[in-house]
Amino acid sequence: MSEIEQGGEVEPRLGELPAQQEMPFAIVQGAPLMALPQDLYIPPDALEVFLDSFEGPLDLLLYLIRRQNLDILEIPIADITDQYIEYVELMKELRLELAAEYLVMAAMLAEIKSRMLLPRPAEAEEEEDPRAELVRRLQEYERFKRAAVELDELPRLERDVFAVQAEVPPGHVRRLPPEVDLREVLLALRGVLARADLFTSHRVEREALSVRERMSLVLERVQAGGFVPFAHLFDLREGRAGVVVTFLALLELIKAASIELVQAEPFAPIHVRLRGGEA
Amino acid sequence: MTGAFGLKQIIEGALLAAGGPLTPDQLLGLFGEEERPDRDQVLETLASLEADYAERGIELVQVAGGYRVQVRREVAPWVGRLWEEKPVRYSRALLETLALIAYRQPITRGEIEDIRGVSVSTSIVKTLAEREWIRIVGHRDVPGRPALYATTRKFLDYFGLRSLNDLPTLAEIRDPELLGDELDLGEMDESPAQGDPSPPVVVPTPEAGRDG
Amino acid sequence: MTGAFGLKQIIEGALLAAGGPLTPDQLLGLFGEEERPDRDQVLETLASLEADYAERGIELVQVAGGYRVQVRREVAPWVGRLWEEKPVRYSRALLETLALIAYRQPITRGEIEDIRGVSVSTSIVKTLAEREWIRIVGHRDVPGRPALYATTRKFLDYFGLRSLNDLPTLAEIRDPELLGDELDLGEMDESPAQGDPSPPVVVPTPEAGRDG
Repeated sequence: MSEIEQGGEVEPRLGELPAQQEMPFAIVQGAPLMALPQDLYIPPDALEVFLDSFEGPLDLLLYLIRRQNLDILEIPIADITDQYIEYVELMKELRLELAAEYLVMAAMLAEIKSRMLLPRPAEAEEEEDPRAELVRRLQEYERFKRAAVELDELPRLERDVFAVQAEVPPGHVRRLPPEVDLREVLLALRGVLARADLFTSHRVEREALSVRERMSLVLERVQAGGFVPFAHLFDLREGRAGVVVTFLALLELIKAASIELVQAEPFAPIHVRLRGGEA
Repeated sequence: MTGAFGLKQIIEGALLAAGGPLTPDQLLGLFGEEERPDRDQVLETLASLEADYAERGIELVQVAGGYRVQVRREVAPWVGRLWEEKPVRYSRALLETLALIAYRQPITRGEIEDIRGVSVSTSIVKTLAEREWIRIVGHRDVPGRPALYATTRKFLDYFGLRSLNDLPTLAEIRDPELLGDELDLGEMDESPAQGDPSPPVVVPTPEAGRDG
Repeated sequence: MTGAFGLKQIIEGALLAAGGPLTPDQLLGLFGEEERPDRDQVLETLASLEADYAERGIELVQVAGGYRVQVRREVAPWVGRLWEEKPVRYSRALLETLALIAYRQPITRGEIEDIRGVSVSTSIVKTLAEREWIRIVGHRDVPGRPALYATTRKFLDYFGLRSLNDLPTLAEIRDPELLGDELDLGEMDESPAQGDPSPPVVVPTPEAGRDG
């Protein structure tokens, strides 16, 4: 029971708001106000802050019940309903943004109130108390309201405790290379394509990548140095298509001035070598 | 191992450098096969470090993600001044939403609203997701297929919890029907003794399992 | 100050939480005026901490920016393994460079820069070469003899390609239908419709057993 009381106590996290037992209705300039003001002037903003601090109709109802130290199981529904409606009217007057849920609750309270007034048929002892559903909801809400307060009180990082972070001397952190998805590479290329106009020509669009690949292979072969017989660059097992690819690659490389063809004399074997390279 | 510096120094160095919790397995993984201590030795070392820290500005705690060295609560008021910004204060609405997700997971937004009696703002759900305290673990198979929210390991680590079972016990619900008939309490479907005895546990999905 | 926890604990906590060096002045700044120690006390405390750490996995060192706690060199080789499991993602610049080498090989660094419109850092080329995804296949016969880069067999193997011809054409890459609009990193989002296609994975077992 005291547990639940505390739930109410911590309630609005604004220091000057109602606490315990005889909860003041509000605190105005340091002085607690114990009852709804009739003719007293209250600074509207103080009242607004107070009324605005309710998390909804259930929260407001709980406040009304706890304020009077009532047992949640024995709510004097008529009184509470009247008080609730007074508050809701007040909120309306102050033009607070009033969630529709407040009005739904007002209607529900009025209905319970009228059902309570009806005489209970003698035999129907097992009929549920009209307040039962409301009581269940209030308790259910209150336990989580309380749980939220307790959660907030748990020692947490960045407020109550802090992570430590000692540095490691340089040279000792070896990082594994990340995994890369081909899609990421292609998306990066799309980004380049959007920026560069180099690729706009249709020739490049249609260019077979196999030629590019072969250019690299040929370059690598001739890089070893010296002359490579022209014929050795062709692998006849690849068939006609493969031969064409190699031939196109050679033409591209010659055009790019990467390699040159050398022939000692007419009809002698042709050799390929790296341009400008004794490398 | 390396002269005066051995298992204890390596584990201490790792815990202090990691910037987050480490599991015993992660600690074991720091050693090559031929030098690897056994698990019990690691646990003993952890206990020994915990004792060493009793009078220091730091402490060793166990959270969901493993063992973590953290600056003690007792000195936090001073240490916190290192940073200009004050720690964030979360609204009641956010904390109540988080509490409902923690205790009632997996739960939909509509179910949270039913209990709180007011709507849950999108910005709250967004904040909780951005902090990686909650995540969507599925969808309820009803019209609209609302998302089901659950808390993450990061949530547990952040609040210094080893598991959801470490959460404070929920207050009990009293049934007006059973007032004055306390012997009957056992029949209530909400076990009154511990509130929610075992909140459902959500098996971490691959991306959630290895965040830290 | 707070019981058993005093100046030393606060300074230790601050040094370990700061994530970088702290000057004596910064340490003095943690205290309110009425409780502030004098500078000599702070320096004495630092000396005392340094002595405390003599046989620990960490040490207190003085660097240009002040005092810093770091993992001892002697245990750093083990502690450094902590990060082996958490690789950092590659930059967009690196992926673009790789894509251009794949599609325009053999290509020089200058040519890549011309297309990308920005310079290609040496570290990108180095990273790709270390991964053995690219290699130098020759040099362009122009002043400076710039290296010509091409992709490797390893590159093809890594991405599951039999040959470069398996790569989509440029026209296909431009087509938003084929690749989708942007990277979907599977992050948590709120949209219930496509947020998480997998069914809820809620298993009612106690969490205790699974700490990773």
